[in-house]
Amino acid sequence: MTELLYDADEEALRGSVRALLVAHAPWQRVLAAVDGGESYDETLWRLLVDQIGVTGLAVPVEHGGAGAGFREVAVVLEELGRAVAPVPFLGAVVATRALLACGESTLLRQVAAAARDVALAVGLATAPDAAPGPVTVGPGPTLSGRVPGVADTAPNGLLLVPAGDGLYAVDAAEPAVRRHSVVSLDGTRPLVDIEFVAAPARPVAVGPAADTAVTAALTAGAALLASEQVGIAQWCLDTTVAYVRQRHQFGRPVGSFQAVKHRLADLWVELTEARAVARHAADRLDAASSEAALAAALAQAYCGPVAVRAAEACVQLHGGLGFTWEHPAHLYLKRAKSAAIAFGTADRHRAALARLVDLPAPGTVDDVTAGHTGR
Amino acid sequence: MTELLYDADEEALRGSVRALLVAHAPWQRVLAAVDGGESYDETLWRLLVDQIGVTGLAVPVEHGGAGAGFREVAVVLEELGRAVAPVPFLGAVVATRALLACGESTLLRQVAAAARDVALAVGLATAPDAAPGPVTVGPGPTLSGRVPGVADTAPNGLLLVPAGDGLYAVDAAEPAVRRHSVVSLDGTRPLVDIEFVAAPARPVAVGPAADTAVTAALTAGAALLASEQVGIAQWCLDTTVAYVRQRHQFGRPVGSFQAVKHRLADLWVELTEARAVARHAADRLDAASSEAALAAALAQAYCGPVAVRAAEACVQLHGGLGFTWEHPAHLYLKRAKSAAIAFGTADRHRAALARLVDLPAPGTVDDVTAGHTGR
Amino acid sequence: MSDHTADGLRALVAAFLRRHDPGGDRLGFLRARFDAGLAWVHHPPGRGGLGAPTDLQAVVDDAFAEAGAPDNQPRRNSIGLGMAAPTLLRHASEAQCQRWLRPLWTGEEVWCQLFSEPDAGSDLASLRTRAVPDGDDWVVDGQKVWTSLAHEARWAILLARTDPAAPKHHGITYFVCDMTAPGVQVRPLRQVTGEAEFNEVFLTGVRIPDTHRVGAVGHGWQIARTTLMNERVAIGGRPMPREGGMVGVLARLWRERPDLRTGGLHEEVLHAWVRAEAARLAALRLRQLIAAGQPGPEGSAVKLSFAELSQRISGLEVELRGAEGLRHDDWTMRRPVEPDLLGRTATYRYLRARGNSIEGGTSEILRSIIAERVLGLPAEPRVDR
Amino acid sequence: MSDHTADGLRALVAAFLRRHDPGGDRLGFLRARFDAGLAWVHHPPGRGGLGAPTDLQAVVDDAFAEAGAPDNQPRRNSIGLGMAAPTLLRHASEAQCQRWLRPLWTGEEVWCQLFSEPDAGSDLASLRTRAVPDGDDWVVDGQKVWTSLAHEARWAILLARTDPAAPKHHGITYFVCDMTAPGVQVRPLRQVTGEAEFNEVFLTGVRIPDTHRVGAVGHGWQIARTTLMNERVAIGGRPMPREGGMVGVLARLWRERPDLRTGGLHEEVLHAWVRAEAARLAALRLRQLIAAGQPGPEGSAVKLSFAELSQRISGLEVELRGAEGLRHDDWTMRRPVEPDLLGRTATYRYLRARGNSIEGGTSEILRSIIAERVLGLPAEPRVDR
Repeated sequence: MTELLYDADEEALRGSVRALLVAHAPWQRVLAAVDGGESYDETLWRLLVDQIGVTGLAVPVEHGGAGAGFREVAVVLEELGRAVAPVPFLGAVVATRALLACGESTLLRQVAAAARDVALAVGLATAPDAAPGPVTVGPGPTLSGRVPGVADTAPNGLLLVPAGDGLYAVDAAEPAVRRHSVVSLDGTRPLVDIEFVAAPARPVAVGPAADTAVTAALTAGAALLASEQVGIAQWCLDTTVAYVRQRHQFGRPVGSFQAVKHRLADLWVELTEARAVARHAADRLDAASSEAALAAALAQAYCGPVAVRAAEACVQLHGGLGFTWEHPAHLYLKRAKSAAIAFGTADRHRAALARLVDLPAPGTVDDVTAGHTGR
Repeated sequence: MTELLYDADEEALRGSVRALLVAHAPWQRVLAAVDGGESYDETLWRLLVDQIGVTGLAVPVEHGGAGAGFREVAVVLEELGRAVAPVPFLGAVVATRALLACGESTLLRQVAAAARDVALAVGLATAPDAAPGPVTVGPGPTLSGRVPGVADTAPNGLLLVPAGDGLYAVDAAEPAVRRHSVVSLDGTRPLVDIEFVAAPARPVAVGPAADTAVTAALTAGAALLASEQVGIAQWCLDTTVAYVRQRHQFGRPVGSFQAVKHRLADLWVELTEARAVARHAADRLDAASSEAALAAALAQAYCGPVAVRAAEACVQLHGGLGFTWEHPAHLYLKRAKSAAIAFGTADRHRAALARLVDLPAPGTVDDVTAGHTGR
Repeated sequence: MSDHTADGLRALVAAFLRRHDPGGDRLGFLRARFDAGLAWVHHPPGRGGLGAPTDLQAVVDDAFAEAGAPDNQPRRNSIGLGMAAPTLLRHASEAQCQRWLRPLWTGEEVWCQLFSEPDAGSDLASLRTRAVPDGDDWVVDGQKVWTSLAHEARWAILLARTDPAAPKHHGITYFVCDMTAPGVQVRPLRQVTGEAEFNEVFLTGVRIPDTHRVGAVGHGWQIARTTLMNERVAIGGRPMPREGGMVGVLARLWRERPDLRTGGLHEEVLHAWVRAEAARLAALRLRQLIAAGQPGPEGSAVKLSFAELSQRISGLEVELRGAEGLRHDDWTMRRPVEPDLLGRTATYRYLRARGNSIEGGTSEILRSIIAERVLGLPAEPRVDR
Repeated sequence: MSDHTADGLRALVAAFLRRHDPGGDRLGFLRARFDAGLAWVHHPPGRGGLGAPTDLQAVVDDAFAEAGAPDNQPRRNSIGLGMAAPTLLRHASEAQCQRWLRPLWTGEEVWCQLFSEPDAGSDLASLRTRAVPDGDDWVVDGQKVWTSLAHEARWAILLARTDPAAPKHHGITYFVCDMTAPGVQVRPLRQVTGEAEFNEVFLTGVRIPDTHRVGAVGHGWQIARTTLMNERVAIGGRPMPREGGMVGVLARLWRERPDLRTGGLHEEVLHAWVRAEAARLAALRLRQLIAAGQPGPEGSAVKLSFAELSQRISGLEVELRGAEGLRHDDWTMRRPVEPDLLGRTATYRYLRARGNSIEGGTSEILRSIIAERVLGLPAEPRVDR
C-alpha cells in the first residue's frame, strides 16, 4: 500500500534543509548567481553535502550511505524546488540510481562519502523510454560523440555515459571531454553540451543491464522531479497568497476579489493532488515496485503542468511586479517551464501511460477495425 | 473576401423568424412537445414554410426558389437554435444542398414550393469525410439496409439515400421503408432508425457525382450547424446574464460576483469568435469556395464546444433551478451536446483541418524521420 | 482498553456472532449490534459505540461482512447516517439520542434534510421558513427544496428562523421534524434526467414539540455547520481502486471499442485518466491523514475534483460514443433513492453529473471556502450583515 | 466632397507626389504630407487631415507605399500615434494641436505615457503623483512606471493629482510633460526576458507650464479614458492573414520538424490553430464593423484572446522544441523599442508573452469591463469611493 504522508524523520529532514536554504540561498543570491552566468552554487552544494549528507541519502548502508531512500530524497527536492536552489542534487540522485542498478559499490561509496560528484551524461530532456543516444564506443575503451543539454555536471566530476550497448564511467576532467556552455532557459539548472573525443572510459554495465540501469535512472529522475515541482508550485502559491493579501487595489486587498480567490483555490486543489502524486511516485521507487514506471509517468504527466500553471499564476497575480527581473517570480517560471521538459514532456508521459495501462492510441495493434462512422 | 456582418436583408429575415418563433414556439410549448414524445412540431414547421418560405431560401430562382443563399439560411438557423425549435429545417437544407449538387431541378422545385419535405438518409453523427454507409442496392432499383439515427425526416417525405455508388430518392411512405423510433438525447431533434427492405428507389446521381453531392451536403450541414450553435450559445448567455442580474445571494446580485462575471465575459469572448467563425462558414458556402471544407471543419471544431460550454454554464449559474425539468436550460444543454456530435465531433473536424492545412499527425506520410529524442 | 485494537474488535464481533445468528431476524440482529456498541465504534457506549478510534470501524464492518451478516443498507439512509447522526451525537440531548439514534442506524427510520430553500440557494443563512413558539410547541411555515428521501423519510433535520429581527446567522434554530405530521406536504421535483430524486417540501402550520429542538434557540446556524461539514468531507466507505469511478467506464469503453478511437479523443481520455488518478491519490492521502489524526481541508479538494471529473468524463464519453451518444435510455419520471452514475447510459451520466457541482455546496462556494479558510484570503465585502 | 472617396484620395496622393519627390528630403516630405492633410485623413483640415472617413487611410498609405515614399516609422512612436494623438485631437486646444501634432506624426518627436504608478497598478485612478500650481506653472512630484519609450521620448502624456481632497476619480488633471525638463529622471526597468523595454520615471519638482495642461483641471480621468480606450481597441494596421501571428511560427515548426511530433502535441497544435483562426476571424469581423460605422465592444475580446493565445502558443512551442526549448538566446540587458515576438527564440516569446495579459489593462480588468459594459452585469461593491 502506497504511503503518501510525510513521516517524522522526513519532516525533520525537511526542517534541516529548509533552515540551511533560508540561511544560504535567499533568492537574491540565486538571482545574482544566475545573472553572473555561473554554473551551480558550489558553496551551497558543499553545505548540503557536508551538513545534510544529501548524496548519501539514497545509498544503502552496505555501500556506505545513510540508507534513507528515495522518499527522503523527494523531501529534499521539494525544498530545493521551493528555493530554486542551483545545486546538482537531482542529477546526483539520478546517477546514484544507475549505480544502484549496476551494483557499483565502489562508486556508490564515493558518492555517499561526497568524494565525487557523479552525473548521467544524457540530455536533461531525455524521457525514460527514449531511444539510445549519440555516443559511440571505440576504438578500444574510448567514447566519442556529443551529448547536448546535460545538467548537473561538474568539470571535475564523474560522468556515466550510455554508449553503444553499455554504460561507461568517464572522468570529466579528461582533456578528451569538452564542455561547451549553453545559454539555459533555467539559469538555476545550467546546461552544458558535452563532447567526447575518444575519451577514455570504463564500462560499468553492458548489454541489457546497462539499458536497465539507464531506464531506472531516468525513471527515478522523472518520479523525483515531481517533488521538486511540488516545491516550486508551493512557493508560487504561498508567495502569491501573501502578496494578494497585502496588495490593495480599488480600496480592497487584491486577494478579496473572487476571480483571484478562485484561481488560487483551483491552484491549491491541483497542488494537493500533485503532492499525492509526487509522494506516490517517490514511494513506489523505494518499494522497487513494478508500478514505479507507471507512477513516474503519472507524476510527470500531472505535476509538470501544475508547477508551470502555478508559476504563471504567480507572475500574473503579481501584476507588473511579477514581470520584472528584480522579483523572484521569473526564476520559478523558468525553472518550472524547464522542469516540464526535463525527463520528457507531459505528452510523452501520457503516451507512456497509454502503453502501461492499456489505453492504446488509434491504429495500434488491436485497433484493426478502426474507421469512420459509416454514412 | 469573406463578409462577416449581417446585411439589412438578413436582419429583416431574422426579425420575421424571431417574431414567428416568439409567437408560436415559446419554450413551454417546446418542452411539452418533447415530453409528449412527439417528433418535430408540424404546425410550427408549416408556419415557417408558408410564412417565411424557409425551404426556398437556398434554392436558386431558376429552380423556383428565393435565391437568397446560405448566409440567409444561417440567420434562420441562429434563430431556430435560439428557440431550440423542433423543426426539420437543417435536414431540409442539407438535402437541398445535395439536390443542388445533382442539379435536380424537379425535386428542387418541389422543395422550394414546400410541396415535399426532403431529408438525407444518413445518421446525424455523420461527418463530411465519413466512409460510405450500410445501404446496398439491388436487386434492381431497390435499396436494403438500416440507417440508424436519422434526423429531420417526415413519414410522408422523400429520402435521399446514399447507397452503393449512388444517391437514390426513396418515398418514405413506401411500406418497404420502416421507421423505428429512438429515445433521443435531444428531443427537439428526434431521431429515427430507418430500415429499407428492398425499397423502390430512383437514382438521382451515380458514381463520383453522388459522392460529391453527399460530401457537399454534409459539409453544408457542418457549416450551417455552427449558426444554430451560435443561436444556442447566445440564448444561454442572454438568459444567464438576465438571471444573475436579478438573482440575489448574500445581499448582492449573483452577477456582481467576480467569478460569475469573468466566466460570462469569457463566454462572451468565445461567442464573439464563434459568430465570426459561423458567418465565415456560411459565407464560404455561398461563395462555393474551395475554402468551404476548411471553413466548415473550423466551424465544427470551434462552435460546437462553445455552445456546450454556454449551455453548461447556463445550468450551473442557474444553480438548482437550472437542474430542473421545469426550466428550459436542459433543452439547450441537450441540443448543444447533441449538436456537438452532429455532422462529426470536434476532434474529427480537427483531424480534417490537419489534412486541409497541412499539419500532419505524427507518423503520416512525410513523417519518416520521427522518433524519440536520443539519449 | 484492549478492545480498542483491530484484534480486540474482531474478538468482540466474533463473540457477538456466537450469541446472535446473522441468518436470523434482520432487525433484531441490527438492534443487538447497535446495543453492543458495534454500530459506530467511535460513538460513546450507549449510543451505538465503544469510544474506539474512527478508523477501526472498517475492521468491524469487514468482520460482519465476512460472516455474511446483514448490514444496515447505508445507502438507503445516507442523510441520516452521514449528516443527522453526527449532529445529533454532538448537539442533541441524551433523551433525543436515545429516541433517534438506534432506529436511524438500523434503517428503521429514514431521515432527510430540510435546509435548502428556493430563494436562499447557496446563501443558506438567508432562509425564510419560520418557527413561532406556541405553548410547548413551535409552529412552522415555509418551503424547502432539494430534499432527497423526503418521500421515504420519517424524520427531517430542519432549520427555521425563530428570530426574524436578529442578524441573519443568529436567528436560526435547529429542529427535528416529524415528516408524518399534519401540514407536511412532499412533492417530487423533476430534474434534467427526467426522474425525481429530490422533492419540494411545503410546511404549513406544522407543530414541532420543543423537545424536538436540537441545541439552544438561535444556535441553529452553528449546529448546521457541523452537518454541512460532514456532508462535504464525507468521502464514502472504502478507498477507491484505480479506475474505480466513472473513469473506469470510460477506459473500458476505450479498450473494448477500437472503432470509436480517434487521436483527439485519445488525448482527452488520457488527460481524464491522469486527472482522475491524481484525484484518487489525493483522496487516498486524505484518508491517510484522517487515519493519522490529521484531518485536513483536502475534503473540499476531493469534492471539487469529483464534480469536475464526473462532468468532464461523462461529457467525453458521450462524444466518444458518437452516434450512440445521441441516444438516451428513458425519460420516464421515476423516483430513485440515489443517482445511478455507473449503471445507466452515458447521456444519463452526463446529465446527472451537472448536479455534482451544485448539490452539497456549489463549486463556486467551495472555491471561496478554500480561498478563505485554507489560504486565508480575505472575505469579499459583505453587504448582508 | 468628391475627395472623400478612394479614387479621390488616390488622385490627391498622385498630385502630391508630382509636387514632392518621395526620394528627396525625408522630413520635408513627411511635413508636406501632413500639411496636405494626408497624414491622418480623418483629422480635420489643418490638423493633418481632410475630414475623410477613417477607413480611407489605408488607401492613402497604400498609395504612398506603392510610390516608394518614406513612411513615418509608426512603430517607433506607437504611444504618440496610438494614444497621444487621438486624445490631443479631441481634448487639446488649437495652439496645442499646432505645436504637437505635426512633429508627432512625422516622428520628429517621440511620445511616452506617464500614467502607471507602482502602487496604483490596475487601480490607475489611485495614482499619487501630485501637481501643485505655482504661478503659471505646475510643480510635479511622483513616480511613474512601465513607461515604454521614456528614454527616447521628447514628450509625455501625464496624469497627476491636482486635488487630493476630491474623490479619487475627480482630482486628476491631464498634462503634457517635457521629458527633457529638469527633474525628470528615467531608469530602465529590467524585465523577465532580461531586457528593458520599459522604464521607471522619477519626477522631482518638474515644472510644467499651465499651457501644457490638456482639458480642464480635475477632468484628467475622463480624458484618460479616451486614451485608454484607444490603447485597448487599437488593432494595428492591416488585417492579419491566416497564420499571420505566432501560430504561424508554430505551424511552420510543426511542418518542418517531423522529428518533434507526438500525438499529444498534435492535438495541442490543432487546438491552438483553431483558436487562433477563430480569434483572427473575430478581429476581421471587428474591422468590418468599424468600417461599417458600427464599432462594437469586440476590441476587448480581441485583446483578451491575443494575450491568451500568445501565451498558450509560445508555451506550446517551447515544449514542442523539447531539448531545444531548454535553451535561450541571450539574457543581456538591452533596450528594444518594441518586443520582437516573431524574431527571437521560443523561450523569448514565452517569457515576453507573460506581459501580454498585464500591460495595457490586465486580462482580469478586461473581463470585468466586458462583464459590466457589454453584458450589463452589476459592479462589485465599491469601498473606495
